Amino acid sequence: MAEMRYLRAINQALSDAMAADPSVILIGEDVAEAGGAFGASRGLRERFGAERVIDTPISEAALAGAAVGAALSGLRPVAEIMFMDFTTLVMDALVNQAAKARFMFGGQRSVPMVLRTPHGGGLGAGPQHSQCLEAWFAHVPGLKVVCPSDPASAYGLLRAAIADPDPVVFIEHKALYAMKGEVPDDLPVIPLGQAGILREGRDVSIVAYGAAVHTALTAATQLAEEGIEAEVVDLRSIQPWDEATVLASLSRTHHLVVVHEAVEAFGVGAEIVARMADIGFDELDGPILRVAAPFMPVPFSKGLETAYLPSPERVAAAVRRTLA
Amino acid sequence: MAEMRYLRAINQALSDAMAADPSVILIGEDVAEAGGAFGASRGLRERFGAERVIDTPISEAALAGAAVGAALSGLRPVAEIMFMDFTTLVMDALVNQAAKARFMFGGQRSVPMVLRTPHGGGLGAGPQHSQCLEAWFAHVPGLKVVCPSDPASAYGLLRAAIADPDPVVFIEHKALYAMKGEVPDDLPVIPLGQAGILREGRDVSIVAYGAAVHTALTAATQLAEEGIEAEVVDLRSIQPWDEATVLASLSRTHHLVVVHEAVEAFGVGAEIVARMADIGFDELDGPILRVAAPFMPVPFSKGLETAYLPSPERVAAAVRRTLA
Amino acid sequence: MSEPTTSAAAGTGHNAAAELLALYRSLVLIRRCEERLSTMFADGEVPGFIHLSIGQEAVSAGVMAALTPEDTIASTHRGHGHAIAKGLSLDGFFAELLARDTGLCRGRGGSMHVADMSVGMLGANGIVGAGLSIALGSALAHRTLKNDAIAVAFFGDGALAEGLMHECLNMAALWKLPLLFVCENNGWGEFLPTSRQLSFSLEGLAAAYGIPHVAIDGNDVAVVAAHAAHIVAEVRSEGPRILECLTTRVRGHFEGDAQKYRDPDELAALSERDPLGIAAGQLTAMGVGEAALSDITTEIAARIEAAVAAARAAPAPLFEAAMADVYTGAQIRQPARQGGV
Amino acid sequence: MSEPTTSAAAGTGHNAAAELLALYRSLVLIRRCEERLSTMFADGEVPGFIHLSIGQEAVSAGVMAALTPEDTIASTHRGHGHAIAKGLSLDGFFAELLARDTGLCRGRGGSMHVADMSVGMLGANGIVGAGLSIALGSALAHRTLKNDAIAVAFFGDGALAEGLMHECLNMAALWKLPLLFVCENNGWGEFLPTSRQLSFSLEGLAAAYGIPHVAIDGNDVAVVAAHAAHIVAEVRSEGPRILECLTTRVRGHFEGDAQKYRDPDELAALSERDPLGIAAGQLTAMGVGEAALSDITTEIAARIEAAVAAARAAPAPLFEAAMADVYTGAQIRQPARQGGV
Ligand SMILES: Cc1ncc(C[n+]2csc(CCOP(=O)(O)OP(=O)(O)O)c2C)c(N)n1
Ligand SMILES: Cc1ncc(C[n+]2csc(CCOP(=O)(O)OP(=O)(O)O)c2C)c(N)n1
Ligand SMILES: [Mg+2]
Ligand SMILES: [Mg+2]
Repeated sequence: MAEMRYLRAINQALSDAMAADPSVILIGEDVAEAGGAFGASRGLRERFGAERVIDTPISEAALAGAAVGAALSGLRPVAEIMFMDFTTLVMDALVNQAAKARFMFGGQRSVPMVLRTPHGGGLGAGPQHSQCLEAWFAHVPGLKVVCPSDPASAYGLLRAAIADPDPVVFIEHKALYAMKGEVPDDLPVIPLGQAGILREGRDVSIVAYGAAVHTALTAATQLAEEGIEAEVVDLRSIQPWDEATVLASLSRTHHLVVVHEAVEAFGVGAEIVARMADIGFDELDGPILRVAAPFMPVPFSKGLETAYLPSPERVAAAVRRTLA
Repeated sequence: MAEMRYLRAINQALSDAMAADPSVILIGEDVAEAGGAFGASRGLRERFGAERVIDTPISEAALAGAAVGAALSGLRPVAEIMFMDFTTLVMDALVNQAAKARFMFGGQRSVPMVLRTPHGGGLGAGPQHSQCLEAWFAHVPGLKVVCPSDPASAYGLLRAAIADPDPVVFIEHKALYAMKGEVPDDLPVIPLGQAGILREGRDVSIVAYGAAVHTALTAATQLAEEGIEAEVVDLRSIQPWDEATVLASLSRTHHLVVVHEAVEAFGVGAEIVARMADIGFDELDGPILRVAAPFMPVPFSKGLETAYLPSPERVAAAVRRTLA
Repeated sequence: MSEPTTSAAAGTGHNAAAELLALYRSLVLIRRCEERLSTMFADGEVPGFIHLSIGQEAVSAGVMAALTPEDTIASTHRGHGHAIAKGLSLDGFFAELLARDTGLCRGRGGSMHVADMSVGMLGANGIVGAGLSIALGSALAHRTLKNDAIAVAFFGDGALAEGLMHECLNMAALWKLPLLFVCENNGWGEFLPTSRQLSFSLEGLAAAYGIPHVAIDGNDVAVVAAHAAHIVAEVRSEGPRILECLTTRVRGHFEGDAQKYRDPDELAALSERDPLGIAAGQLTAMGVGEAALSDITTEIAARIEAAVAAARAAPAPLFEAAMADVYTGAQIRQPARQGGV
Repeated sequence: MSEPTTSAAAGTGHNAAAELLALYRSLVLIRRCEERLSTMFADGEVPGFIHLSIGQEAVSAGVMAALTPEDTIASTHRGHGHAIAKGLSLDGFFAELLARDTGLCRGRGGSMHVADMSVGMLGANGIVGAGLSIALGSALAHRTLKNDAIAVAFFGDGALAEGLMHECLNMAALWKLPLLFVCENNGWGEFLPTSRQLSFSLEGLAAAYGIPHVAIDGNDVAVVAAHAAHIVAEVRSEGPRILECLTTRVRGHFEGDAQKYRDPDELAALSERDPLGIAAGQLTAMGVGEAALSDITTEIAARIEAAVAAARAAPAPLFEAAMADVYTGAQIRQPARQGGV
């Protein structure tokens, strides 16, 4: 076990993937010389050369489309979009091209590309630099969507995403980049589509992903003081998501709360709830509740943003309500 | 009462709105001289002039962004995007600009624009000309989303959308354009956010929108033969949606099935189910089920597409299952 | 950019005639395929909507004659000609258009998505302009993999207004990619002349990026082939080039388009620029007899009938197989099937 | 395009000095605001991240001097200068940057979203290039409403690579809109010189669309103002124009950027091109005394301190008020509050 920061884990995963497979390339704005706006690709141009770590002009649509074309032509591109808010500019490449190519060409070829992008608030970056838009991508057949919550899963999931034959939207959380965590020495790959149980508990299941996992864990600690034992499930992959693990947990606890930082309305949590309200209906002893962002753009002011983000207190309150 | 086609109702609404308010303009590809790819704006350039009905180059991003700028500067633009699949190219204008302007500028000004676009399959148009992507927009605070199911609501909702001070994504269904329906002579405006109950029933609530409303109605007729009385709720507006009407219906029937043509996973139905699994939990006597498209791109072949689209049979089966 | 020094049309020897005859064969193949589809579409046998390349065949035939099988192309909504000339499986093509399981896309794509990766045909595309960035990425891959191949982006004049055009031209020039831009300038984008959509010429735009540009008669296959041979070699060794082919959209935007918005005289004049007529005339002038030409037509007609017959006999695609092919080799969860109904 | 015939700097009379002094005041106002923010940012008093326009003030001051209050502008992530020169409320500006309820955006937008619709300032923008199409639409509205106003799109040289650039240039030229494109060419897009991002010059690109273009010294406010006066009049009567201002990004991409990637000599040389220094030198040469300049500085410093003090004393925004303002005047459902928790 070694301690590693979340950002470093991503950097290491990129580096290891590039060393293992010469067809892996990085492409994006300021990913090469500057090593990435947040530093995720630091040192990789020096190590792997400017042919494999490519700075682009400020042309998101073309760089994402180029990743699709490169993936259809023998490379495994890892494209970076600096903020998830800018994925508004690459929707066609992702949704109409990458996601559909394998299916609509009859399975002739897959599109092994990864689009890395950071989401989330907490930095006072305002309405156009803080959004969590993962629900969009999870709704698109053909895309996979991943969102790690700690350094070990950031490493393991990114390796899996790059190795995956299909297009993966890999979402990092800006506020987690500096987080330190234990990482096993052999740096295991973590398969896409598998959730992790970070804390066991008999009374309620709390399902979360990304930074919200830590909100859930803090809430669980608070609840334990009241004698409520919460099980915390880290979803890790949003599409496909591990409904078996969630259902199994629900079947033990009979209560479910879903937590994420994205807007609640039409967000990822809605699908998890809807699915469990179907296949888990008979297990339910209380309403399934969501704790997520309200229906408003991410505000700039610290005070507004804090009220906006899901808090351990709101998670604990939701748990108490479903148990009541 | 007069009979009118869905497409004609839209044309009439555009015409009446333009006559009533000189600040209403139409902008889009082939909307002027050709009268729209599907004919929605036929005759309007002749009536209102080329200054108010504007053909653009094939530049979706700029035309949508221009609608935002024009809306901030005194006009009420109605932009047309020829297929909903092409909204992938206007996400930034809609999501980062139109949706947020009012909020992020402190309420200084609103963005009274409408983006009209047709969704849906059934025409063998394939994976890039058939998608139903409304869930994306419903997830974005600041946007309103509307999807009429018949000529009267197409007229009434479009008038409301154009009169609305905020940006509205107005979704038409290609396969409904030719549909005939009764329209009241005084052509009433239908407020956004209000559902309609198209059929009353005591046993189960079926909630749908757009073309799926007709699937639900057909299923209800079939079920009636088995003695099952289904209530059919036409959502009409997806964001904001009329949760009071849905909850009231559920409180009468204690069973709920949600139907739409969009992909089930992370689709609009998920939010409706999730919300009812919370505020309607105590009313539920069976699992809440969804009938929607499977997790695949819209296929080209007629046989595949028919199997892909929700059918009255699948709706009826879902009703039987939740009642079982 | 220097001019091509040889031209099949200009040549007089045996070789020139043989080369032009090969191009003629390609023209006829595309034309007869499109005409066959037109009939079947009218009969309701082809579902969806289709955009025929009749009148534009010389661009496909001429450019593709200059490419190797390793070279890749990205195409448009009007992609049949590109696909056929690149050598895609004809059986797979008709089976796809007729939505069969034996179709190249297993009946999932149809006309706007025909593709044959085995011959470097990366797909027609329903999104105007989208092929540009796919070709850009393909060219990048060729260079990174050092495989000496080039990529070709086909696009119409209407696509010139898309933002992606600018982004891709800039990046191709900046990185000196082995990427050929081929504009099929037929004067129309749907129902509006592109002269009313564009404030610039492609020549002028090309000059901004310093990408060599040449505009040629896109209906004379000998001219297209000669320029393409020359330019493709340049792209392979030096970097991006633009080939603008002035051509004619004969059957309207999509099949069934009555083209009422078009000047009848303009429509009537199209036959003078018919690529097949032009090539046939040149062949006759070279001394190639009528019989040689009609042999080609007969042979191709038989080939097409065989493909149509095979397609008609082929099974329809299975829903479960399609469902299983959204992700690679994965047994994925099918929401509507499992817990649901 | 003909050249401007008068220039404040070239003039020698009383008027010229008075005009330049007014421009100088605008420069000082922007500079002192930015410097004040820089200090407060270092002190942790300004949240988020900010992009200062130090070194680029002359573009804002010079262009805005040519506009009427009815003219509209769309700005960028580096928008403070544009906003201040367009006359936005200074109290509202500082209150916004300090995230107060009295801020122009009620503390919801911050630096990247300052806007003051009452003076035609349609907003800074966090999305590179997005202001272009907003300005395009605004220009369209001006023309449709026949109100004789023009719209101005500000953008950096990095934004030249965005597809939207091409779409907007084409549409502006096609429709002859009253739209002025102002490029602040500071040579950088984040951490990479734009020479490595662009294969074209704006001059070359402009030529393609036939939009008259002029490149000027963007750090000499007299030069900017003279050209802007001339060009704005042309835009008002004839259609789109491009004004490219060669300028200098002094404090890095964002505040806190150590600019280690930049040549120290290049950084050191920036002071020679300081817009305030250049204007001050011209004023001195015109006989304007040191006292007049320092009076301006003192007066502005006091004005800014008043705005800062007011902002500091102002209340924080209320969450419920923000929630109620997502849609216009509507009591909307708040999912997390109602049934939820
Ligand atoms: C992004 C996008 N916008 C609009 C359309 C609708 N559309 C299909 S073809 C076409 C015209 C294209 O014109 P051009 O590129 O000149 O090709 P041509 O049809 O003339 O071959 C349009 C607008 C589309 N398919 N994709
Ligand atoms: C669409 C988009 N892509 C990338 C970014 C990140 N970004 C912010 S500013 C900037 C550089 C812009 O350069 P330029 O336009 O020259 O403006 P300057 O910073 O030099 O004033 C980038 C890449 C963004 N905000 N929006
Ligand atoms: Mg064309
Ligand atoms: Mg710059």
